[in-house]
Amino acid sequence: MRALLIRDLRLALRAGGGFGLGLAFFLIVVVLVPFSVGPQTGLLTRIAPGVLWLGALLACLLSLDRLLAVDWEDGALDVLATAPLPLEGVLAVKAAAHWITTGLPLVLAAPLFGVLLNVPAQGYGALVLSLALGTPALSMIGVFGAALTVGIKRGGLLLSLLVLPLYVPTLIFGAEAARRAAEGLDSATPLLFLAGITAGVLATMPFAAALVLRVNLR
Amino acid sequence: MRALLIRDLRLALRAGGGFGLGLAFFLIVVVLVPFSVGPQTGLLTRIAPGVLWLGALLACLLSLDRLLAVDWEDGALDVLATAPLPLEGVLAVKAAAHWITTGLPLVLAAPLFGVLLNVPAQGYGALVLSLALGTPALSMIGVFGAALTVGIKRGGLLLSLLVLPLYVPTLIFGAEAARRAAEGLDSATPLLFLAGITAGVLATMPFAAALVLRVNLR
Amino acid sequence: MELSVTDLAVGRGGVPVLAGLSFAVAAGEALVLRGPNGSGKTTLLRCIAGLQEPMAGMVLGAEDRVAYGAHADGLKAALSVAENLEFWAAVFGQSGIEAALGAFDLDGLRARRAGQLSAGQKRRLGLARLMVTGSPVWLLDEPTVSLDAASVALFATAVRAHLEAGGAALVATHIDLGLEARVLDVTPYRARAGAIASSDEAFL
Amino acid sequence: MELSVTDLAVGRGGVPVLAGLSFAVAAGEALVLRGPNGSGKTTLLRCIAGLQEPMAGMVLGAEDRVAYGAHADGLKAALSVAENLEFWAAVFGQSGIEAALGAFDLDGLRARRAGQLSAGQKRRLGLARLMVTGSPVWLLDEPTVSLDAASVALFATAVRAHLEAGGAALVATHIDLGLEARVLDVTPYRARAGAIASSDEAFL
Amino acid sequence: MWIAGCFARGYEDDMSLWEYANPVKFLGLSERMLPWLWGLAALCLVVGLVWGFFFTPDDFRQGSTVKIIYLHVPAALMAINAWFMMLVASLIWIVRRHHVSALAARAAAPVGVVMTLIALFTGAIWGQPMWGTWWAWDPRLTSFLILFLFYLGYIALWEAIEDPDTGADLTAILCLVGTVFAVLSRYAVNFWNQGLHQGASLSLDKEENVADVFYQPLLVCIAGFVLLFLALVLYRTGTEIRVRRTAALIKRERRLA
Ligand code: HEM
Ligand SMILES: Nc1ncnc2c1ncn2[C@@H]1O[C@H](COP(=O)(O)OP(=O)(O)OP(=O)(O)O)[C@@H](O)[C@H]1O
Ligand SMILES: Nc1ncnc2c1ncn2[C@@H]1O[C@H](COP(=O)(O)OP(=O)(O)OP(=O)(O)O)[C@@H](O)[C@H]1O
Ligand SMILES: [Mg+2]
Ligand SMILES: [Mg+2]
Repeated sequence: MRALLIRDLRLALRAGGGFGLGLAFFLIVVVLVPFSVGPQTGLLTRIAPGVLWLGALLACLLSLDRLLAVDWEDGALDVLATAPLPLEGVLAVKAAAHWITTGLPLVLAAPLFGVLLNVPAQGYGALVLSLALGTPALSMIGVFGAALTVGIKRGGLLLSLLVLPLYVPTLIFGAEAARRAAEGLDSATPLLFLAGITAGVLATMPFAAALVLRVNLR
Repeated sequence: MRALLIRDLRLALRAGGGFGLGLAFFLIVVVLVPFSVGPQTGLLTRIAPGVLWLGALLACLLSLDRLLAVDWEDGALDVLATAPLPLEGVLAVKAAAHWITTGLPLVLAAPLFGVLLNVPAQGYGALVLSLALGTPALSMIGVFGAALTVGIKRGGLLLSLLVLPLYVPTLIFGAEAARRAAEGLDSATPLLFLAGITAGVLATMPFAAALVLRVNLR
Repeated sequence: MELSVTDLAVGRGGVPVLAGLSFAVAAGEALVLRGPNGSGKTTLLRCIAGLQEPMAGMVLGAEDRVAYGAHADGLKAALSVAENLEFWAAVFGQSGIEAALGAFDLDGLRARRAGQLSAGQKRRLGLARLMVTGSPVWLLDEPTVSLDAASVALFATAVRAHLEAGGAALVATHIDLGLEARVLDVTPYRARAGAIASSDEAFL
Repeated sequence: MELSVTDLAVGRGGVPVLAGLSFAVAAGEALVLRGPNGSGKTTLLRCIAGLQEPMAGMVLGAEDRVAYGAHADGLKAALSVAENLEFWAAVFGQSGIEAALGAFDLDGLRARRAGQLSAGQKRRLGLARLMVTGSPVWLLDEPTVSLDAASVALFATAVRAHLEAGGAALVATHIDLGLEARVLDVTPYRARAGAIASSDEAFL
Repeated sequence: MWIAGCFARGYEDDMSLWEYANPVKFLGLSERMLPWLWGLAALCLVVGLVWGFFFTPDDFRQGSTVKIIYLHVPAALMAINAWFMMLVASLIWIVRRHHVSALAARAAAPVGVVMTLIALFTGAIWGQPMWGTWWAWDPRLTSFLILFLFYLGYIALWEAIEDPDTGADLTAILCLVGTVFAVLSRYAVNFWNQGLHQGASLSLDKEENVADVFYQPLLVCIAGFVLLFLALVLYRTGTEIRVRRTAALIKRERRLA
């Protein structure tokens, strides 16, 4: 297990940047938004938390596509499936690696980007917290989607079509929490919901993903 | 050349839905935005044109990743490079195929999505026009990016990192045109700029892409 | 402690390919599978490896004891030779890759990225992977593809050592392995139409 | 109308691999390249195919006249056998794939998706691709990998037909092709360090 | 899951209901039933729609626009229930490995999509006079849009996979997981925005309810839509079975040759 984690992290690093990439993409999205919606600060401030959450979602999505496909194509998945490791564990680890390379950096850097979109001061706490609670679910759900589409070449768009609807609850509660906090309201409830969803996802999804992957392997 | 175009379209179709997928993804983005920035109609109306343009950008991006990578991995690119076709032409065709499968559907469906975000009536013309003018450039630039990163496994994020900055001018003028029209202002100037950019890109990018790809092949 | 297959039927995409296979491979023994292209060797190996369930019959003594060497080797181009081996060793709960490196003389290449190996060198690395798994049963699918004579010899000695250590090996191949072993030709077991329930015979 | 290589030096990743190669392959002639793993056969073929430029020396009579059959065959798993062939035929401005299908007896598989072929069947399809290109010079890298005896014979006859039609073939292999032809062992041409300017010797 | 499947295969024969899980038997049954279904569906729809459109008074607030309800509500109901039918079919496939149920799920999806679209469009048309906008991010509307997305994903996955059994397994699991998340999103959306859309006025609590004059023809229309849905699904399932059957026959030919 640890070996797998280390390998995935190393591969992510070797594939140019690793941690950096997620951030850079995040940054670009944040920069592009003013270009596309126009520079009025008031407007930006209002949509800032949402934009950050959307950015997190997309950064997650873009890196999902190849998550399992690579191992599938070079036959590594076959070997892993025959190895004396539970496939559920393998997939959970893959999700963890994915989160460390994309989710975690976003969580840590969120305040910085918040400044770029001038999120009001009181908003930062909830923003970071919501991302920290939400992104693990994103990664885990993403692994499920990747397992579904692993057999399909250029499944990129299909993957996102399958995964994004599953992201909706997480996104809603996460963005809601961040937004409320930014507006100075209490954001405990959405954060609780968010935590609940993440917990549920982490508990059940690995099994669903392993099930699907086994079907794809045969 | 025609054979190549047909093959790429066919492959896109086989990979589940083809044309449909780009649209579906676009739709999802449009749905996710209100979730993340909140449901206030007024706000949405103001950011609508920008959102649609961002959506187009991202739909483009997600399908780019594998555009050349697939052919690279199974050795098809090597054979194409040795075939008596100019590599520039090959890449132009690939861009065309990509546009037909992702760009074109977006252009046609944009008005529908405009309704969802209550774009004011006078905005539609310019919106569609700007997308029609802009998306070809997105595809062509994307192919260039794909050629740059073709050698790199899981280059997905890196690719977007390289490509998005190149998208900025197109995005600015495109979104600007759409936004002005939505606010009832005249949008001729940005549209002209947009057309200029696209023309330039289509004229030069194939050569740059071919150059880069040759370097990657050796 | 032996691999035994009784009355096995395997298929691909719902179509039965081989049927009525029964054989056993004792510890210290190697069995070579032969048969024309498309006769079902790979499918059989995948089934024994547990990657697909049999359509009929059963496989004994395989679960969690096999190392499967397929047409593709599951190597990461971005990792060095040593890193690749260490990873697989760790996955199978083993340690120490020196023996494997030596056996397929990869010492000189240990720091080279797997993506920068020649076809044969890649293949050697793929075979070295088997040694670090420490699994008693090796399932090999055309292991000597694109190996030169010297490397084939290395492979043969590695297999012999594995057998002497009480391991077993099941090898599908078209070419000579430089290895004396019992041969099983799968051709006679080709599944006849309707022999066993294919997944969609309900529709017939 | 012949392929000629004079004083050629080729390398990978800036490191010279082979140097001082000179040979010619006349129309109607085949040349077999031999050499241990990692000796540089693939690199040489890629260079002659024009996929990488030589570090020194020159290649004549290759540009736009070669069909390159590499370790990977450039087949699309999602397309049927026939579709794959038709595509490559069209790319090379040819038409009519029947001959190729027949020569590698793929008629029975024409409607099958390439992804659902066995290793050997895939390989046969990859070789059939050469026939539909109509290029006079074939550059083949271990063409008979994972082919059974019968298919190797098919391959040999296909090559002979190609030669009789005035074509030329350059084949790198470790195993027998069932084909009598001139053999060139590349081992003696292995590049000695510093023999030719490697791209980064400026730093030395 | 195929473990479950295998043990189910063990005693597929006894229970009589499952007789019709055999594709060929099923084809026979559906062929006998379809004409009746078509007929009844047509009857109910004609009666319900004519009654609703021409023989009900205009609403005092909404004017004649209220009559869209006769298309809108039944369509919306069916759109939702189609998904649940797919869910049940998927479960049957997972547990008992009856191909018919998997194919029925596959056949129902496009019908569900069409129903969803009808509800969306009629709703939009209705929204224009009622709320002065074609679309509002009202929870119910939004969750409907999400349902639409789930349909799309489900269909796209079916399309993308060649091997039918693999496709059946994957889509079945997707349907299960999707349902959970669809329900989750429904509540999330409610939390996110309180909307202007009607509550469940078919429910029996009297305040905010549709008057009986509108109510009875509405029920007839709903019945018509239900019958229409059944007919369409049976018909399409038959087609799917025949497609699969031809494929199987061709495969066998190839193997015999
Ligand atoms: C695009 C816009 C709309 C969509 C997607 C939509 C969707 C739905 C849905 C999903 C239902 C639930 C059916 C059920 O579960 O019972 C429904 C019922 C209903 N809708 Fe709409 N609707 C839309 C617009 C409207 C408008 C503008 C009105 C009129 C003001 C309206 C009036 C009703 C009524 C009266 C019901 C019946 C309530 C019930 O029995 O549940 N809808 N619609
Ligand atoms: N991308 C690369 N970067 C650096 N060195 C490489 C790269 N690819 C191959 N090499 C080295 O170049 C040498 C020649 O490789 P090449 O593939 O030509 O050998 P080959 O004769 O084809 O071997 P084989 O018979 O195993 O295919 C090998 O020593 C290999 O390690
Ligand atoms: N995914 C698939 N779907 C349907 N049929 C398949 C699939 N993969 C392989 N087949 C068919 O199953 C049969 C057995 O294939 P298999 O790969 O086991 O043969 P093999 O003995 O390994 O051949 P080779 O020696 O060429 O590797 C072949 O006829 C092949 O066409
Ligand atoms: Mg095989
Ligand atoms: Mg080679």
